[in-house]
Amino acid sequence: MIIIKIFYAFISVTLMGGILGIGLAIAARLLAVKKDERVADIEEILPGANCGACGFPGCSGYADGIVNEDADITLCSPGGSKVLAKIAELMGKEASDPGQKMVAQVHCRGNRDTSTYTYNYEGLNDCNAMQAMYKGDKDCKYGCLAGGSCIKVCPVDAISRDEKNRIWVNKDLCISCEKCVVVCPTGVMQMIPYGSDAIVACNSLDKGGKVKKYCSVGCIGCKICEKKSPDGGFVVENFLATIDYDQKGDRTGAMKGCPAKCIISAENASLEIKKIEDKQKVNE
Amino acid sequence: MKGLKTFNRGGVHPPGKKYLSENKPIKNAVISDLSVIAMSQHLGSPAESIVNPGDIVREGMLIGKSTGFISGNIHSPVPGTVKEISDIYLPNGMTSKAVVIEMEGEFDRLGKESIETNWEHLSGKELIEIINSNGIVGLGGATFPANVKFTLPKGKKAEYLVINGVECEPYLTADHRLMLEKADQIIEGIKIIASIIKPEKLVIGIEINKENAIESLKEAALRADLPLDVVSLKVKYPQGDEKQLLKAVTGKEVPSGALPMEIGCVVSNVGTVNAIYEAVVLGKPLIERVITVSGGAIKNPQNLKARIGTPIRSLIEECGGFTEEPVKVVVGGPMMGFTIYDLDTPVTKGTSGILALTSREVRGAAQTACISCGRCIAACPMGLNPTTLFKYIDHTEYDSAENIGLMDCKECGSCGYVCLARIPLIQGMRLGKRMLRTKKVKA
Amino acid sequence: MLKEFTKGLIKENPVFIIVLGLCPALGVSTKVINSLGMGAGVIFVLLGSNIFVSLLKNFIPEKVRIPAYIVIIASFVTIVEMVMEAFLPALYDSLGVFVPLIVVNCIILGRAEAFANKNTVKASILDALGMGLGFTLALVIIALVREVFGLGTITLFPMGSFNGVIEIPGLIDSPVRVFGLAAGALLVMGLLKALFTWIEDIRRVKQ
Amino acid sequence: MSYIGIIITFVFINNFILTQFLGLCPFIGVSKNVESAVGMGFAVTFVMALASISSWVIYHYVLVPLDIVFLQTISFILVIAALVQFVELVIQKISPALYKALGIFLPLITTNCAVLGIALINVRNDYNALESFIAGIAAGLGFLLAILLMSTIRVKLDTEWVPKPFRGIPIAFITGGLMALAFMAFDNALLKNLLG
Amino acid sequence: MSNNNLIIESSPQIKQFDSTRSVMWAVSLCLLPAGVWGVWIFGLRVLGVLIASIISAVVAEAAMAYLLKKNILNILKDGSAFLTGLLIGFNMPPSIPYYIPIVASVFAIMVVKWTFGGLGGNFMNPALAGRVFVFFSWTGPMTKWTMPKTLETVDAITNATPLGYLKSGLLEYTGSADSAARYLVETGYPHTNIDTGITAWLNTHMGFSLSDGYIDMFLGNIPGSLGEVSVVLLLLGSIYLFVRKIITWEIPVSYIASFGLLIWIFAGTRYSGGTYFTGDVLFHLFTGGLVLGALYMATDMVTSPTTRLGMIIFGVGAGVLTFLIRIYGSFPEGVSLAIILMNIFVPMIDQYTQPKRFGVQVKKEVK
Amino acid sequence: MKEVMKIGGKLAAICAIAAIALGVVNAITEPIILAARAEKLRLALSELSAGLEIGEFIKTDNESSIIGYYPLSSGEKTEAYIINIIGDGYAGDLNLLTAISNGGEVLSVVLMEDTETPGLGKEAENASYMEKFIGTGNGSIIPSSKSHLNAKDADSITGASITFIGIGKALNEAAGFVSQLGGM
Ligand SMILES: Cc1cc2nc3c(=O)[nH]c(=O)nc-3n(C[C@H](O)[C@H](O)[C@H](O)COP(=O)(O)O)c2cc1C
Ligand SMILES: Cc1cc2nc3c(=O)[nH]c(=O)nc-3n(C[C@H](O)[C@H](O)[C@H](O)COP(=O)(O)O)c2cc1C
Ligand SMILES: Cc1cc2nc3c(=O)[nH]c(=O)nc-3n(C[C@H](O)[C@H](O)[C@H](O)COP(=O)(O)O)c2cc1C
Ligand SMILES: Cc1cc2nc3c(=O)[nH]c(=O)nc-3n(C[C@H](O)[C@H](O)[C@H](O)CO)c2cc1C
Ligand code: SF4
Ligand code: SF4
Ligand code: SF4
Ligand code: SF4
Ligand code: FES
Repeated sequence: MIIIKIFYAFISVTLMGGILGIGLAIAARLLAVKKDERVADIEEILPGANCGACGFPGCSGYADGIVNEDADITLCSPGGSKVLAKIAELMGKEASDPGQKMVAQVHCRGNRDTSTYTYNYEGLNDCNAMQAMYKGDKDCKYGCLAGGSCIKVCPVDAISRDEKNRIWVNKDLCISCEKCVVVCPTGVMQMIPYGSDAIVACNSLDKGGKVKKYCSVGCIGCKICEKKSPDGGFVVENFLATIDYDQKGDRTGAMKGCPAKCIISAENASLEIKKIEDKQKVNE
Repeated sequence: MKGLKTFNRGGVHPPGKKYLSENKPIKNAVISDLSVIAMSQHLGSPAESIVNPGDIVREGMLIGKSTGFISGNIHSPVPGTVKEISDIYLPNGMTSKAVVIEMEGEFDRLGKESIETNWEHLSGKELIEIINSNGIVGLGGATFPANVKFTLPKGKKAEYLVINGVECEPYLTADHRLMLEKADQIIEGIKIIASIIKPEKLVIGIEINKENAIESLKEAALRADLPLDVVSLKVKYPQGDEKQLLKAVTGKEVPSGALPMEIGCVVSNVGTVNAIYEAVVLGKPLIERVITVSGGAIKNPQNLKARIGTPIRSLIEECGGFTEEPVKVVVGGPMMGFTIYDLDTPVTKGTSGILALTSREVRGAAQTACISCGRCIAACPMGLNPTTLFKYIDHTEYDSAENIGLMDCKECGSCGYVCLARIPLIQGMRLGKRMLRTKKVKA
Repeated sequence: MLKEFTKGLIKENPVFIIVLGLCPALGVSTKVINSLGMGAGVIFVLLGSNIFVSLLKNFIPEKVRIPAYIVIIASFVTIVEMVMEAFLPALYDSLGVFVPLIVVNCIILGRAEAFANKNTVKASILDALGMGLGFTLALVIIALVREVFGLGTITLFPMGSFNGVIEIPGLIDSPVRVFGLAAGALLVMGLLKALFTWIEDIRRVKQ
Repeated sequence: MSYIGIIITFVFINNFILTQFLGLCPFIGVSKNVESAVGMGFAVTFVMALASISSWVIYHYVLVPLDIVFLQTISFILVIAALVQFVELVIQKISPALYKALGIFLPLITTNCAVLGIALINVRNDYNALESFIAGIAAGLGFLLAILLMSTIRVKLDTEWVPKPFRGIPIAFITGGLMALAFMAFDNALLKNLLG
Repeated sequence: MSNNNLIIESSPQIKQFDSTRSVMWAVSLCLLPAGVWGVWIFGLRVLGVLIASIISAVVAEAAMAYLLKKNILNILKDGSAFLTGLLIGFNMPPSIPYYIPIVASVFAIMVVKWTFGGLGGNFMNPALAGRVFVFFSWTGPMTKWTMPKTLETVDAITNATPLGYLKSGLLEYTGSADSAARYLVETGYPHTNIDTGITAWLNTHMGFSLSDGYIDMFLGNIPGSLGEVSVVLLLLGSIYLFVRKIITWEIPVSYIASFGLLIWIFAGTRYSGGTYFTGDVLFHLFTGGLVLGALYMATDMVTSPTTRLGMIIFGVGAGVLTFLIRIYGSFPEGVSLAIILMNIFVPMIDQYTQPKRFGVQVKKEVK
Repeated sequence: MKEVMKIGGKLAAICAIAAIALGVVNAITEPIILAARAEKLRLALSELSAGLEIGEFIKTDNESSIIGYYPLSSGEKTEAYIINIIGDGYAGDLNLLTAISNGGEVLSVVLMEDTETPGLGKEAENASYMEKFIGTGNGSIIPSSKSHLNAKDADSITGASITFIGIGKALNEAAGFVSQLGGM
């Protein structure tokens, strides 16, 4: 009795398996469709969980998306970093060399405490929108408008705002996409090398006297930095100091000597960022 | 009031406040000693100044030359010396080069009898050239160079010439006064335009809150034996916009993204018509215009005929100054106008009004998140969904906004006017369009 | 090697991080004991299928890969089902239709595809244990919240004089019954997932 | 139960996702945009109908006569998996457009609890062939309804400022939870009273 | 030169009168009379329920605003949390233990509203979701009613709302009453003297042939949730909202009309011997939370469609669902479930009822 | 073709092994399962029968909700019946076994299977729940509505009245069925 049952089970399931297997094999041969090889390769790399976590219909959909629709390659959460690395290799998207990584930084520290303002702005918190209205509410027409457009576009949330409404970039999170630089209407967001130790935190091309009137932390073009740190790569042109980061000389003299205190050290910037991030465990 | 024509969807009814100035006859404004003439007073590329500091200019002399197909000529409103060429802010917040003229010497026209010339023998081409050389731009708000508008594209025929006497913006009464006081000139102007574009029908649309203007134009048309159809319209903002006006008077819709010419229509503002009359018949370039100075904080609201380049401060002073500290000074109407912070901003060709508003009129309130009340959608005359558009723009999804019609938005302000949450919807639309245009897009 | 085991517990927790195998996770997590039972079943099946798939990885033809894996998985599931029905009928009743559904639990096929068919038997075993325990852990966490609030009890195995049920004073009389229902399951899952994301975020920033 | 009854039951009252906890992974995973959700919904409906019929045949013509019902899980899933793969191949060959719309979802569905779920539930409920088929379609439509609604809500949420820890999957669960809360309005009694 | 006090803002430079804040407080204000009525007929304890639900809603709102680093004061001033708390209180039975409205408020504000980003982000009506949450959790206390002071209690069992009373007995009923209100009269459901008096007057002088009971239901002399009973006061409050255009006719009218129509057609068939087209429409309109729901809760802008057509679809959907749940379902009441069910459909409705764009001929698909 | 056969063969082989393994396990577990089920039923029946002799199960072949019955007899005389009936619950069917005397009195009721809500309808699985029904019938009405209960009992089923009504109706039907049987 038991034996017969096992026998039936054996026969029926084996038959089913055999027939279906053969059927599938035949079908696969008859109905074969050519695919982009890279799609197949990526499909191979992907975990095949078909979970849909990437937002695509299954792993093959995502593979297709990567190859044909330029989808972001970081979406597969089951696959994790290993899969990501393999896909990146296959697609020729390599992570840049950290030594030469460029990061964004805001070249302005002006805020309500240090600068004067022209009018009472009401409306959209967006730098491009503010820029369209008399170039923003600050008397300085070169500075950061603090509308936070850069914060909105940064894909990795590397940019944050402190309680004084100043904008800081966390250079460790920045992936050099330059989206913030593109969106910033005033040009105060600029790319600098990851390792740079100092930043001239001013962007104003106005004459020293005028700058002094509207901003206590603005560059007045006094050239003290050039003198105090002759190898620091400081160049003052158009009443504004800039740093040639290819020159690797010492810049501490300039930082200390700057009467406007507008040359800030990268360390200080990092400290400020840490302060913000410690506080804002949840941002909006 | 039933049976009056109007456009069918959207629109709002802000308090008109026209009584403040509608019974004040147009008065010539005092000419200020210093005139600041912006080189960008029209749609399109700015004019190029052809004078240098120290040059002596005469009233009506060409000082800025049109620089392209869509551009305009600019003339000196006063005789005097060029003091400097400087950078100034226009009321709309943009920068422009400007010629600063210190008044001195004798006026060529002011106070003198003007001579009427006969224009009927002139061809369309010649008339257009006169309009161009006198720097006439649309005075209805868009400041579109009039000569360009009247140059019909090849193969197109104008079916309608629609004159825009709607003046739907609250407070403003400049066009209203013009229609009352200069009805004959306007009729003559219409004839000039008609002889250029040869339309089948002539229509003027006027809202019913200007009944005397309707009468005055009807009579003038009768006098001049012009087959002009004076259409009374229901009061509804933004009926003055050409698309809504055409919908109201002709029943036709200008297709999305197209100009009125697409449906065989040409629209011109009554002020523009008057300026054309003055240019063609009197040979006078566009150096002055009628401006309504009004608002709750203005002591004595008036309609002033002011020279281009006059500082706004001087016009306000002429109306008795402020009765109380205004919260906003607006150039243009309250629905589409721009706020200024510097009262020395000069009048331009597009300045239709100057309003000093009190906080009671402005009715600001705390901004909150959108509560999806849908009022903006109901108010939008273009059938757009402002709240969704704004949300896309706020999330930097400009392409999605474009897909649902961002470019159709004409910034009429209806949605912002009704928004319960006080969301700066129109600013968002402008931002979105700018970002799309400059392709600085996509997070 | 040990990493293959620990990753499934937290870093690649199948339920909370990869978000797979949701149906049983939510369907049976009304009581802690059900979660434990389900977890045990899943560990067993995962172990069995991972071992066999990695053993047979060169034998199974590409074209019938999925059917073959499924047959293997289904066999283990059926074994679990029959054994559970025979020896733990009460548990079998309360797990209901979810026992046979282990077959299609995305985790198991997912691990077969993603791991076992590429790795050695030993690694596959560790992976299975880690993933299985991670799954169980997640189920127990969800069940704890749901049972404490939804029933006012914590049900464990009866042992000796202890009948297996801990009653939560205050909640036992008027529990928040929704937690025991479908809606509650989804809500708890969402809130827990948010909590973990939040903790993860803080940890990332702290680093 | 009448056919209408079966449909109402599986679409509303015992909605697979919102009350039965079946098919949650794709419900959460593939509901980020409307098109994918609809595609998935239709694919699931199709496969469920297929699964219902094929499992009914196997159950009644193989398993019961041979008294090997204990093999139902393995034989159902084997047949379903193979059929799905077969259908996928066919669609891919004959209609690339349909494949793009539906086919790419098919492999996902093999590992979807809902499909095996409907096969087992049909057996439990002792449905005949037509009833099974209708139940399969109805359960699929229930899935479609839920995932479609979910996707429209999630699209709306894309432009709301959802707090960071909730963005993405957590808020999807909470949305699902609230939907399930509302779906409790549909209960058995409603159906019984309605259909007399 | 410049004037630093002038505001620089984008057009339009003037705004209409209402704002989110004024609208929320106006709605709260209009609910007040019905609340006062509730306190009066159910006793002072009810005030405690209202205070508990409002305070817990406001505190929950403040807590979330604090956690998410928003300006707490500004957020509280908008009044939406107050209103949500108030409405939750309105939807509670008078005898409810205090912890239930508190849980409802906290769930409504924290989970239903703030996990979606606070005001405007939620897709489901917070107050109703909160109510449904506690209803399913504590069905017993949530369906335990108190007789109003104005009504003499006959015995414990008739401590039921007219709807519940009808539902629990109707199927066995074989008497001769041909409408719900008559059924109540016949089976001894209590009425006030005011009701009897006014009904008699109406019947003799105005030519009506009403049965007893309607007046009680209209005035609010019946057991029920503490804020829903007084139909007349709710209507009065809503007149102000209609006049101020804070709520518009689309949702309430389509909701009530579709519901009433279905009741009229089908409700009669639910008892033995009943026929089509005999449903007791007035009874169903005056009882339960229909008026409160249709006027104050279905109209919540955040969770209802934005276009006119959408609103009508929403209202009709809610009407149909309320009818189904009330007449065929196992719960005596259907309003809250019907509204939150329709809330789920709102994004979809919105998607398919976009306005016709000016100058666009073929409606392009909106994404 | 050979390739194809090989693929099919391999899948068949895996299936074969699986089937045999399952067959063996089944051979071990099936008797245990069956025995357990039978035991559960036997326990329930013996409790219901109250010492009477349980007859053969008789299936009813019509479409009614009564699945079948066991006659209960002492000696020759059939004194009562155990009826297996399906009632309508809140969340689905209620599978009930009830012993009803020839006179129509409900002697005992057991809820065998149900899908009711824990804490509400599921309370009916407890023996104490059914006390409201026991002894009713034969002369008095079997309660099937809240109005048939006293205030205390009515209160105790608040929130679960649908389950209660479902059971009550099923019992009434069962009693009717018994009186038919008696009449036969
Ligand atoms: C919202 C809006 C409102 C407008 N209102 C008026 C108006 O009241 N009167 C007017 O003449 N033009 C108004 N315009 C400008 C017209 O659309 C159109 O540009 C003008 O009538 C064309 O005449 P013009 O070129 O002579 O100025 C408005 C435009 C917009 C966008
Ligand atoms: C019972 C009640 C309580 C109110 N409480 C407040 C309050 O706490 N804060 C507030 O801003 N307005 C409150 N108001 C409304 C205000 O009187 C006023 O209508 C509202 O603040 C208008 O705000 P707005 O001037 O900013 O438009 C309340 C109104 C009522 C009826
Ligand atoms: C989550 C939930 C579960 C329920 N479960 C049951 C149940 O198991 N049995 C039942 O009769 N009613 C159940 N109900 C229905 C209601 O409790 C009942 O129909 C309704 O409240 C009638 O009230 P009453 O029992 O006080 O007359 C349930 C309701 C909910 C919300
Ligand atoms: C007319 C109107 C009705 C409202 N109805 C409700 C309601 O039923 N429930 C609620 O929680 N909030 C209501 N609100 C308040 C507010 O819209 C609600 O809290 C939001 O859903 C929160 O995002 C209402 C507001 C208005 C203006
Ligand atoms: S850096 Fe640029 S984009 Fe960022 S806030 Fe400042 S002005 Fe705006
Ligand atoms: S937007 Fe790009 S470049 Fe700018 S901070 Fe973020 S990651 Fe860096
Ligand atoms: S501003 Fe644009 S979106 Fe707003 S109402 Fe006007 S046309 Fe519509
Ligand atoms: S009017 Fe304002 S609050 Fe209302 S929907 Fe539009 S944007 Fe939102
Ligand atoms: S576990 Fe059910 S679909 Fe994933």
